[in-house]
Amino acid sequence: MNKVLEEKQSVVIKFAGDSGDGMQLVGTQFTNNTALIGNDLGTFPDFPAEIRAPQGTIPGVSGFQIHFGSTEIYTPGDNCDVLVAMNAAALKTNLANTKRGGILILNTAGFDMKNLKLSGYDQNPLDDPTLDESYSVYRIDITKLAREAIGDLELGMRDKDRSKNMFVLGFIYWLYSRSPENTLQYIERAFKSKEIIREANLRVLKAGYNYGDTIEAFTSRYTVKPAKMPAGTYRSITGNPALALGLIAAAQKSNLKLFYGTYPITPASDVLHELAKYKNFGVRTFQAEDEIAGICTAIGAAFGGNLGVTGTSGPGLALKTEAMGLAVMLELPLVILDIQRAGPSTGLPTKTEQSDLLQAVYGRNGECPMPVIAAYTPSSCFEVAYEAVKIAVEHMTPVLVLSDGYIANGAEPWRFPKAADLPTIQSEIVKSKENEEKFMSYLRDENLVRRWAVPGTQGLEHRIGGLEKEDISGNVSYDPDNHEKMVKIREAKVEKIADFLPLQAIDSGKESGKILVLGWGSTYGSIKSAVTELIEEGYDVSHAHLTYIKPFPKNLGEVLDRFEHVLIPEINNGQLIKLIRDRYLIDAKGYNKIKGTPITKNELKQAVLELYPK
Amino acid sequence: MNKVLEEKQSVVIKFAGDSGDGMQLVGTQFTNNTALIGNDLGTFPDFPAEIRAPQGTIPGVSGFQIHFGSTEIYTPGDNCDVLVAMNAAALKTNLANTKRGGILILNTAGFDMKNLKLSGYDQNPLDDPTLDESYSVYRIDITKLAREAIGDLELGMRDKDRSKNMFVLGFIYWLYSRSPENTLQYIERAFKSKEIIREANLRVLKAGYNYGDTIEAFTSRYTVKPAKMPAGTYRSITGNPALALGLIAAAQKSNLKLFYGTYPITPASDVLHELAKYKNFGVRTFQAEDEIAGICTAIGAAFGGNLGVTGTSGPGLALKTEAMGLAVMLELPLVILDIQRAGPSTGLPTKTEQSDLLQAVYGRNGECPMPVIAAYTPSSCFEVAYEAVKIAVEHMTPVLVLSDGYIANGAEPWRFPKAADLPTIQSEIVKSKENEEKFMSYLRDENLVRRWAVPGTQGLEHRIGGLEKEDISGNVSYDPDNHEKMVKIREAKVEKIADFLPLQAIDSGKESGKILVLGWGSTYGSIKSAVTELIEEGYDVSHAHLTYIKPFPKNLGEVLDRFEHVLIPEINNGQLIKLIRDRYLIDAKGYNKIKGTPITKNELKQAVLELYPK
Amino acid sequence: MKIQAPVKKAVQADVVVTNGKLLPKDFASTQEVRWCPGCGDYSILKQMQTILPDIGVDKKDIVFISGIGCSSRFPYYLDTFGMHSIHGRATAVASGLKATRPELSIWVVTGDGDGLSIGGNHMAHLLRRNIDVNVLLFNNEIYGLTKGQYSPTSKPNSITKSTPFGSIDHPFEPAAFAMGSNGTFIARSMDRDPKHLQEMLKKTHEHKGTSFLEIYQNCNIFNDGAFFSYSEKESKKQTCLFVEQGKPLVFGQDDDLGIRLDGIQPEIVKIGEQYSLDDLWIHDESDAIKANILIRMESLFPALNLPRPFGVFLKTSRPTYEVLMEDQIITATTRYGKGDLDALIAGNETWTIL
Amino acid sequence: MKIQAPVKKAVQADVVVTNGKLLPKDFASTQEVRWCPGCGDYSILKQMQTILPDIGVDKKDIVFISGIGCSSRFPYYLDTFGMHSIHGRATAVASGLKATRPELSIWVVTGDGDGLSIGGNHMAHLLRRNIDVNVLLFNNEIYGLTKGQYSPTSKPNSITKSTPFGSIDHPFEPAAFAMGSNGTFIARSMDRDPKHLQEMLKKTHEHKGTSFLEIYQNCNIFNDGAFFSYSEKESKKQTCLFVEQGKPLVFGQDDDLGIRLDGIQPEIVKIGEQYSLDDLWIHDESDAIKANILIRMESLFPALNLPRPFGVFLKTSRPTYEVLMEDQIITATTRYGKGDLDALIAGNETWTIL
Ligand SMILES: Cc1ncc(C[n+]2csc(CCOP(=O)(O)OP(=O)(O)O)c2C)c(N)n1
Ligand SMILES: Cc1ncc(C[n+]2csc(CCOP(=O)(O)OP(=O)(O)O)c2C)c(N)n1
Ligand code: SF4
Ligand code: SF4
Ligand SMILES: [Mg+2]
Ligand SMILES: [Mg+2]
Repeated sequence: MNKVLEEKQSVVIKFAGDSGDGMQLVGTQFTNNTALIGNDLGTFPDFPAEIRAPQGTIPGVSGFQIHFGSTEIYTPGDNCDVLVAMNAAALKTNLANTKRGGILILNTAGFDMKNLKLSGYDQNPLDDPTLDESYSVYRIDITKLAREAIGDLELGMRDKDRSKNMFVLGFIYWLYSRSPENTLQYIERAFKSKEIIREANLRVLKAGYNYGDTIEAFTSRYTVKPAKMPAGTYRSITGNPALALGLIAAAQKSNLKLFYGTYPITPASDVLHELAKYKNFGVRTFQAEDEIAGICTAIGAAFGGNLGVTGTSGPGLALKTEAMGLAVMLELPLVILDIQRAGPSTGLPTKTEQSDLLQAVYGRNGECPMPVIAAYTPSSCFEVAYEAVKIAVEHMTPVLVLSDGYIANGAEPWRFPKAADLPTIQSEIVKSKENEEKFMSYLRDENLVRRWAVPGTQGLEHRIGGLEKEDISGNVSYDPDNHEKMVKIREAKVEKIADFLPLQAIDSGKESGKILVLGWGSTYGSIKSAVTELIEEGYDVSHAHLTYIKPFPKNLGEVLDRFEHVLIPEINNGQLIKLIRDRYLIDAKGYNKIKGTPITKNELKQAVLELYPK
Repeated sequence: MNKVLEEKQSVVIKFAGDSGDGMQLVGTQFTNNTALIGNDLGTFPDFPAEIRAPQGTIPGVSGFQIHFGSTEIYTPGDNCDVLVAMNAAALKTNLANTKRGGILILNTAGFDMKNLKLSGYDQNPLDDPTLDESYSVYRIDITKLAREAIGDLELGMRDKDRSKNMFVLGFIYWLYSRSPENTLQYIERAFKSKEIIREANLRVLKAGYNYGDTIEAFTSRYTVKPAKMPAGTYRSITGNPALALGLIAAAQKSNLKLFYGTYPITPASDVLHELAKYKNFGVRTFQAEDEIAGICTAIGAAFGGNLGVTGTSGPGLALKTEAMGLAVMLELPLVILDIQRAGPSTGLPTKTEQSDLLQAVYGRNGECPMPVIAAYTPSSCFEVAYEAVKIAVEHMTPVLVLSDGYIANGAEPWRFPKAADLPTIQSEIVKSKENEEKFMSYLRDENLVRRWAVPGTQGLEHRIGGLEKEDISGNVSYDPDNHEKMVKIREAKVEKIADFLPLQAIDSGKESGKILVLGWGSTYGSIKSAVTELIEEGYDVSHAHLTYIKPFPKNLGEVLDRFEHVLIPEINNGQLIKLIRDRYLIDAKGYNKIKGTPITKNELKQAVLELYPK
Repeated sequence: MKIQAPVKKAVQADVVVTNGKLLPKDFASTQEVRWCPGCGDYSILKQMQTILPDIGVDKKDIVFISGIGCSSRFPYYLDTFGMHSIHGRATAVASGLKATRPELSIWVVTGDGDGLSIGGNHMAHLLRRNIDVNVLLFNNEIYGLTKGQYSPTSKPNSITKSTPFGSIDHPFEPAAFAMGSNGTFIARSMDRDPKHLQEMLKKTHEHKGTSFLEIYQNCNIFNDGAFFSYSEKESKKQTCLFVEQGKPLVFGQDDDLGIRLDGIQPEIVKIGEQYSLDDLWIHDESDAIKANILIRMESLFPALNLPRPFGVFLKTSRPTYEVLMEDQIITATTRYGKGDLDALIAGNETWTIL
Repeated sequence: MKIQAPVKKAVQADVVVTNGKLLPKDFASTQEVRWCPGCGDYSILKQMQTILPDIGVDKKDIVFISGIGCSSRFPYYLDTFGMHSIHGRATAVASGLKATRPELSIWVVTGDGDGLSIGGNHMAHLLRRNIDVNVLLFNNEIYGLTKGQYSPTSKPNSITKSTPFGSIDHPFEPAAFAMGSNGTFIARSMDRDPKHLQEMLKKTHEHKGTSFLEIYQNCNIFNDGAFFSYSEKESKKQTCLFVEQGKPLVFGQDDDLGIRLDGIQPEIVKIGEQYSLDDLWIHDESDAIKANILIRMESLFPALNLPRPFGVFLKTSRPTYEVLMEDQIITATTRYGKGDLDALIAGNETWTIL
């Protein structure tokens, strides 16, 4: 323990290895540990499209990046301070993103001839002295050390080698002066009935930890103080479970049964996996035969007076569009989750993108307006899901929620709310007729909202469907004037929701000025970081982030008008920008990155500076 | 024959009756006759959503409007000069659109108590003297007269009554001084094997014709001189068959087999019905199990080196979106027809609308660009279908063609082209490798077009699919930079098509000025008529009509800039206008009618005048 | 929610009655029926309205869900809850409704196009899941609403709008399709036999699990007479085989013919001389192997000129999806207790910043 | 079209060879195979590459079309023409290709999710149309690619990612589904019996019409051992029944057991004493009734503990869709002459303005 203890404000670590190397588990455990000691943090897991891509190859590399600190953290970080590379391919893929002067921890066993060849190295980088010029390089035979720690256990070699990720974790715990307690507990829980495996993991974790103490190589250890975060109770959360929790919370607060009709698709499936656990919350999950059945079962559930929800990703959303039109016509509450991924078509299924926005807003036949709201951080998924239910139920409309692969899988600390503090949701299922002879199914209140009348209610028998409805009565109507009226009503009804939404606020920076960076969705953290730094550097830049995309907040036009320039960064080829330019006729500029990865803080700073008036 | 012969420049006749009354047949026959004598014309058939809506009711009314003249005709006419109403409901529905001073021909048998009640008349309008103040009313017991003409034939009463539409037709032929020859021939053909029915129809047609001569009531007959149309050979055509012919022509000219994979849906089914007739042109029609299979079979055919085409209407297009994305990724030629109808959802299936435009342009997951072109008159469907094939094949891309119910069913004279004069289509199926070791399936030429290599070609074995492709090789690639590159290439490739398209021209009016009316699709005729009249009245108005919506013509921005105001009339809630405002940042104004019916000339004139600078 | 109610007429108190006291006309909605005069759909509607008062379900608990097609207009004409959904998806909508509202009596009305062409997959999955929904498939062997294209049940070589040279698709046999999808109740009836249809509708209702009732329906506009040989007096006795549980398979002008099973091979026999009623194939709804022979025998042994079977072919029992779903909810709630939202939101690991 | 060819290496002349002279490795593409180590897909790929040189079709005329799933990566690994389409639609893509290019040998590779969940309808319609396409359904009773949700073939009560409390859906029996869709060729094999699989692949190829081959495939990551009782030495002889045309149904450790049909009722008998081989059920691929019993006997008679059948269950013949389509084209062309485009465009009634 005679090492120097150096304090850091924030650190970025990347764990990278083969998809079989267990790096995601290491990342998640380290994240939980980091959260528990009170750092702020952001994470970015990044895995291959194949279940087990070929060992040792570049496409087979699975990575987990975590950014944590004693200051506020908004992104998983642009570049790493520490790179753990379990094999040559992992080094090759990630070296460019490692800061000069950073730490490289390399598993020498992953740099044999086969690995070198598969990753396309002509020479072994372990032998490359220039590496040591730029980085602090630690060459450790992790595989061997792990094996040695459990040599006496009755385990096959494959199982033994599986535990090597724990060595890494133990060692990093040591390096950052952490107690491995939560992981020890996790191992106890996870391998309760598998004694030998449990023992192996425990031992290797400790071996990794002790390794730090015993070897001479490392001269420093680091510590990162807890962040000064608002007082409260926190947990760590990723986006998809947050969506699930938001839905369950909203169902409870609105006294509705939650029904989730869906079909598995990356990166949305985890919402199903999560919801399926909570049967004791009355959650009904229905794994349908396809996406169309997914949404149609949810519509059926909604007709029955339940909270019908469906979830998918881009290709699945494309399949749901016809039924989304039906939901618009039926004016039933329904929530549609779209966890975006890189398209078009099958595209890059495990990579992130924001390219379903226009499909969400416009991708239906006929004039078919539907509220669209977007989550922007992992924890915001909770609020946004909750808010979607509130809008759907209170305004009798399908609502589309956009998230993406980045926030779906990324983690952050979340000061979660108390159930009692959640906003109320006014869901009224009508129990009897008003003063009307026959039940008028398309009679509306002052907000253009019709009533929710469900089977089983005496006297309210009525029929709805996809043909144009007569105003008030809800009967089928082919009347031309009625059609125009109903098209306008449906649009007005959705626009009217803006009366109930918060006005658009400025997130960072002044209320007016030279440049407004207008974002939506998962770019939040990067924009926030970039703009905060630019402001600190003295630039006149502000940041506003849109949660409500349809309808736009009522004051959005005014907000935009207060700035000389508007920059819209998107992980697509320019989609929100089209809506903004059309609606407000301002010459907004886009910054677009379409690489399946988040926009980094530095890229954004660069983009702002390019637009900055000289 | 001692009646006055009055010459008219143009006339609008509306035939209206029960859906069982055969008004569509009367309309079509009269249209053909009108075409044959050389009038210019436009028609608008308008029928109920039900196959046989209840007899005598308002929703059961089926109408056919024809506008013909010795001058150029662009629309089916706003108001009728002559209304034929076979029953009370037909009168009730159409009276408001009949010109004061016009002629009403009323079948008195259709005004009995039952009919009056079903159509909601408290009093019999036949007995209303004020009717005669505003119109020349002819009360004829058509049912009885028809029966009398065939009293001796061995036919059931129902069959006898079916022939009464021929009485109307005969009478109108007489009124407009026409020879009924083509209809006589038609009857001979249509009932070749049904002697008695043939005889009945022939006799009743003649009875109607002779009726004009014998009764005293009509004091005038009318004649409309042939229009001064460009020299050439003409035929009458409606939009859907024109699409079919355009596709067949393009297939022949490009030496490709035409494959049409589709699922029936109003108003697109007639394209299938039409194509199915032409097996001796090698046309293969495939009635699939749904719209998804429709487009997927067409993609399969395209992969095999054929001209793959699919067709549908709005709800079906919604279902095809995922597969359209695949086609974009595969970069195979494919044509998708969308004959729009009123939405959202099932909407008003037999009514027209232009509300799929945004779905066509944006309604796919991911960044998924695809050319979109729009037909604007029945005969333009031929050119546009032909052009779509040319673009698809020459640029290796799916192309979306928009038409709508109005032009699909409307008729006009068409100076059809000679096959030899049609533009060439360069379709090259590659036969062997260039100087490349392995076939590089995503190698592109200077227009960013890849090669079409089809199964059965030695040495060109390759795999394509919906995952992101590596530039040039076409292998699956998860590389971030490659993805961005490919997204940009796909967009650039579609935009590059503009290099091969005509520049946007002004259709009527000056090249610059106060107001430009910018239209697309089936509003062509109305805009043309309205703008022509306004110009004659001394207004500074011009008309431009967009055929190419994605990509826009290269000079569109300049054209728009030359006008003080831009008015965009659409049969939707404003869709093209969104694309224009976004792209060119001009404050274009919309004129929107969403009643399932065409915009009329007078409505448009009104809209222009309201915008006209005072 | 404030409602601007434009209709200010006196409110009629909702009289609480059981359906037993209701009449068929109480199930008629105010919407005008809009099928072509003479369409077979009228009869089906009438039989439905006739049995509904007697099935022992409150009107308020009955729901009709349809897709798109002439047949799918059905829900508009019944004064129950109803949804006219989109083409082919009624089975999916009904699945979601039943899974959340197991106490409702849910009927799906679909056509040969709606239910077997675009909607074939949802139909198959509904059947295997055995959700307790009553499916009425109006089979007119044509697409009615879109004006006469052939359907997946149209006979080979059908001349229709889309096949002027005759169709080349081999048709589905709907009952065989339901069988292959592991359906638990499979039956057939026809529009023109009101008594039989009423009985089949009742049995369809009674079955717990997905009931699949194919109803031959005449489309007198686009496919007139497709089933006349089965529905019309002159030929019916020769061409139809009405099967009843526990009864021998008998048909023929004077009920003089029977069907015997020789091993797995059906044969027509004359009753009386060589064979008595006891020698005949005795219908057993619970026997899936026999049901399959019954369903497919006509197409597999075309040379035998076998009659077409009507009635309940198969009725077996298997737990329904919605019951299993409720069971899981109850079990989980018993085991873990009713979910505590605050605990759920907090998760397993929290920390507090003061 | 001008191509900017960046690859300037020497062009290897295309050697024209028939497949007879090709080797399995000539069918391997340059793409690295990316299934999990140990996945059953490897064996299927290997058997496919093994038989392809011998099926008498030029490599250039072979096309593999797949949907989405682990199984659907198959085409990438074969150096033939191929398309990795979208989820569930490979059967539809293949239909369009075969209808226009009947001379090609077209294979569809699909999974239990791809082919029976989202793609069930296209599968059923392909089967009834009898388009001559070879369907290989890799059944691993799980969704592999999406990391382990249950599929429509998963056993009841499966604990998977999406069903932590066990699945409640009753599964499809793929062969029965194909039967109900009027398939003409229905067979089953497994990844771990290379010889049998090769033979089945060849038979699949040989059949004219849609061939449906279900292949049990072990997903060692998410559903390991689902079929081990059939594939592993210890139990295989007891649990598997390999059927062969014209041969009696025999199984058992020492081929000592047989299956007899008593009427329509199967029973297991001991060969030797009471029953000889001649008394057993003799397999007849052309008998659809028997095929149906074979396919469903295990699930219908669970008490009998019957073995699971492998081999070709059904092989009947019916004209293929693409041949009927070509026939119509030829007939129409013969009757009306090859279409004259100018005449077509002009239509029946024209007029001329001078
Ligand atoms: C997505 C979609 N595709 C196609 C249609 C057009 N369509 C409406 S009903 C129908 C088929 C009707 O046939 P069937 O189900 O047999 O009902 P029937 O009219 O014969 O009772 C079709 C193709 C549609 N409404 N929606
Ligand atoms: C439209 C669409 N929905 C869902 C998915 C996600 N998805 C991909 S493969 C798959 C199922 C895979 O299961 P299976 O077909 O059995 O193939 P396996 O991976 O087991 O071989 C799913 C749900 C998708 N790619 N596209
Ligand atoms: S078209 Fe046929 S099925 Fe439809 S309503 Fe008319 S008769 Fe009935
Ligand atoms: S997940 Fe299963 S099916 Fe997919 S590659 Fe891995 S072992 Fe094979
Ligand atoms: Mg039908
Ligand atoms: Mg699978």
